[in-house]
Amino acid sequence: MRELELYFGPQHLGMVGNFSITLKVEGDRILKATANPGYLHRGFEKLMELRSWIKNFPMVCRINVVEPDSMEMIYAMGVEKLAGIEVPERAHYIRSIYLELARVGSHLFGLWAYANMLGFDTVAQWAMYHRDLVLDLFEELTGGRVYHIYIWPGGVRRDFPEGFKDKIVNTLHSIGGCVPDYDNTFFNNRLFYERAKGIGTVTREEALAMGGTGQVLRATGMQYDVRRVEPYAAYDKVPWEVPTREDGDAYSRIWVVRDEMIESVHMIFKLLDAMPEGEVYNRIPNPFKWTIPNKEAYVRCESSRGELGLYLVSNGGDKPYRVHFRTPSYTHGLTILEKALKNASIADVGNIMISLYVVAPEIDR
Amino acid sequence: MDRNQLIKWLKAPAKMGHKYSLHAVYFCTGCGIIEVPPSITARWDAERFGVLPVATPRQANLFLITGYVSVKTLRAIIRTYEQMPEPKYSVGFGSCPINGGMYWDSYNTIKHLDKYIPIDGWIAGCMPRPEAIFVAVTHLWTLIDKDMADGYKRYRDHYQAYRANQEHALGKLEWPPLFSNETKS
Amino acid sequence: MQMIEMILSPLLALIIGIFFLGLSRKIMARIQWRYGPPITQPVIDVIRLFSQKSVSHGKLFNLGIIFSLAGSLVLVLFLPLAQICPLSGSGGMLVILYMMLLAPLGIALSGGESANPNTSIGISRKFILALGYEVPLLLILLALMTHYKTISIVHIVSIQQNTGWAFVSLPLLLSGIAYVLILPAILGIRPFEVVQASQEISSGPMAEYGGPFLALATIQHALSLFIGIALFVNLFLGGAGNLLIFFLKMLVVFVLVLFVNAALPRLRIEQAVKYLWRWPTLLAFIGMIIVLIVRR
Amino acid sequence: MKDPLKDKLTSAFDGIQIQPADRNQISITANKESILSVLSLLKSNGYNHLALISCVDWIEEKRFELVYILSAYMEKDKHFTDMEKTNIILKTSIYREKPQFISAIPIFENAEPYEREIHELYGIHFEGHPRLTPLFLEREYKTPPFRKDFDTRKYVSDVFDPIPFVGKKADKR
Repeated sequence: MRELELYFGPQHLGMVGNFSITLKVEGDRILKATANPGYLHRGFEKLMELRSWIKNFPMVCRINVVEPDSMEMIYAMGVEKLAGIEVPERAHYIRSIYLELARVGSHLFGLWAYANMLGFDTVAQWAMYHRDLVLDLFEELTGGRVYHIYIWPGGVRRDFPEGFKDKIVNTLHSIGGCVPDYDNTFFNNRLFYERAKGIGTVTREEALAMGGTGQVLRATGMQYDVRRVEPYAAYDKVPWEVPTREDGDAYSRIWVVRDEMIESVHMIFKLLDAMPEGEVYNRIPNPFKWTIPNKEAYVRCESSRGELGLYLVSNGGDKPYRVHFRTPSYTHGLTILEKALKNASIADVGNIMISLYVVAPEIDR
Repeated sequence: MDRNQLIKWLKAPAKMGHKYSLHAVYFCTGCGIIEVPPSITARWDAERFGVLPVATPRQANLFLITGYVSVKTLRAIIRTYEQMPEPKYSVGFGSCPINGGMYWDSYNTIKHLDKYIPIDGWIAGCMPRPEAIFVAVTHLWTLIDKDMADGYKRYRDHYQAYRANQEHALGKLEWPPLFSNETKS
Repeated sequence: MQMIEMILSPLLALIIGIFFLGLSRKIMARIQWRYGPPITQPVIDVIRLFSQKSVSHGKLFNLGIIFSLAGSLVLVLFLPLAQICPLSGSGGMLVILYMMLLAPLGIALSGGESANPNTSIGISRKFILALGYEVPLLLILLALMTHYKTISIVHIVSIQQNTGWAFVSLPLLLSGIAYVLILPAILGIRPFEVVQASQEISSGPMAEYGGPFLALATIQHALSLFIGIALFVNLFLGGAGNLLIFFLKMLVVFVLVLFVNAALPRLRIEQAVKYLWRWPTLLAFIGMIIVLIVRR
Repeated sequence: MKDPLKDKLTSAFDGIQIQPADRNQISITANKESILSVLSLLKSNGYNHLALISCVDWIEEKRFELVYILSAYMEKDKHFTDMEKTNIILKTSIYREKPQFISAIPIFENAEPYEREIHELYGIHFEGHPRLTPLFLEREYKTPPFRKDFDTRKYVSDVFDPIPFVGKKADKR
């Protein structure tokens, strides 16, 4: 059979984000896949070297559009670690709640992308609608729908507005009320099983060798979660579970996403109950003259896609000397994707890519 | 449909067709794409205005350029724009294609997108809300009504200049010129 | 009289087909919690597409789509729409079976001219899918022909008018169920929307169509929707005495099929063929044997 | 960090400096010759997750600093120890003139895109890397853009700003 060169993306309905994969196909089978990133490269890390510590907050959230909040969190964590700023107890809780809300929103976006890819239009529309409800919460809290810039070194920008707790609970209940619908139409659907089972399998050994984190690893049964391994914010204050699956294929990964979403909602309820009163913000020095001592730091947190890291170097100036993000999509989208696509069928390219949860701007930065 | 609409339909069916059937290229050029799924799904439902994402540029007549344009994306954007059949409308979404936005000093993003392809309208903001897309669509309707959405004509008229700018930014282009002999400007 | 019918019947098919397209978008939108486009949206789209200029990829590219459309239009002439059937006397079901292959063939010819890999994948999928549903369809039609002892679709309709629907007559029940199972595949909707899978292969054979070509392809799609449902209504739901009832029957079938479309995802092509060759074929085969035994 | 590992490292390699743990973070500075053996030693001692390879351009000291960040995957599915908490920052310096280094792909498979990126953005050549093709960039840059002596603002005003506007807009300005 003739070998064809096929470009999957960047202009493609099944592609989420500006990303492209060059496929060498024979019939319906993929012989070789080459990820081709760079469509979104803005040189963030270079630009951040030119801006002061505080000015970088609006920059940093733009790295990941789907879940900008964990980006803010990681940068705030890095700055706090370098400058030795303490965060009040209540701010820890608010941060955790905020990040978990963002995780729910991000997972719903992922569910939209995945369901849309498989042709589950109805479920996709529901998921996007429910994500919008979460975005409404963010809008009330921070004023922005997508980019919030809410987390600040030393805490969060402001406290919860009045009655916000109830709003969170109500919104999450109304989304949670639809979980049986999702289960019936999507997760327990036989056709979802047929489409996703055994597709894009990444075994434990492969995932470990290639630096997989997040769902890729949890779908193989390992409870590796930075929130648990190296707790930050208030994640060690309340009990919660790390959902896992065994098989490491697209089916397991999407199920892990679903379980994680539900676990996040439960965690938010627990955090809301346990939240102490008090300050939410420790004052930082004048941001225009703020310098940070000559140091380096590596911090990490768990974004909705996996381990998110930040290597931050200061040379004692008012700007970072070097910023480098370790984004989960980077390994998932470049190393693991190329391996998982080998010998797959063309119909499953988007299936595998989205189940690996690749967000292109995270790769390119 | 009231009488005015009906008269318009009878007078210029093609124009009305363009107005109410804006099929958009689904091209995630930047972070603006995050607001496109909400606006085409249940909450905001762009389909009631006839706006629908389609799979290939050949089937489309609206090009939403969502967000910043890196140099590598510009190549894809130009190819996509040239593949679309005329008449076609392009709308810059977000502040980054207007003047670079917050990436004004990035070495890898295009600052003024209208130097490379003609743009019929801009939606400012970062991130513009889904409502902004609909405002833009209604605005585009008036532009089409008044024959002011003439980006594709400008592209034809000033093709040499556009092509020169594209080559300046991207180096040698690997595809032949779209219009060969028309040198009006 | 026949001349008028010859014009009337494709025209009706066209109107009903495009109406169905609009209706499907509206109903799908409502299922998905949306308001949905106006029901005239496909008409607007077609008007818009005709007014656009598009690139042609050669003579065969132009001719193929016209060939496909013409095939569908001629096919309509052989279908009885209530009492209207311009070409009732000639050929019957065998002709319909042949003509049903013309539409994919035309699109294949046309798509083959444009060197887009997505197009060729889409076309190969289209033929594989056709292969998938032709087998049970043939068995079902054989059972019908044996049962009613005629190959003329007009006769089948008129017999059903007297003795009741084929779908509820016991010997043909299994064949009827098999037909229902393959109906989404014939219509090319989910779970068998493998040909135009826009998220996988950028709408497959349509990938290179733009402007007037896409308009013609849309009309052809509308016609094929009409044909698929009309054939089912004629063969198993007893056709109809007048146009209104015929239309109502089609509407009910179409809406039911749309619900399936809304609730299910796409299958992979090999899964689709595997499914089509398993349950519907088995049912159709048993149905045919039952018919043979009953006729004995 | 557990002391046996520290002993192992100091005894096996010359010139290795280990800073004490600071909030789960250990910095190790090693010679560039020994970096691969240090990496494989750390890997065999449980630090089997290469999180990041980074590069810092210390232009005043005329060196690039390559940074390998390692942490540990869990050994058992559900059992957490202090070891997983620890991040190791392993650093080494190479000359800024004609920078060259050895690829870490034989030890960590996911080093591949990181090294490719560093090659592109800093111009460091990695020996033994299978494909050092451009990853992100479309244009060619004389100085790799992430080096400190590459002035992106000057580049923008030199390259993008002179491109003229087209059509009516050009007349207006």
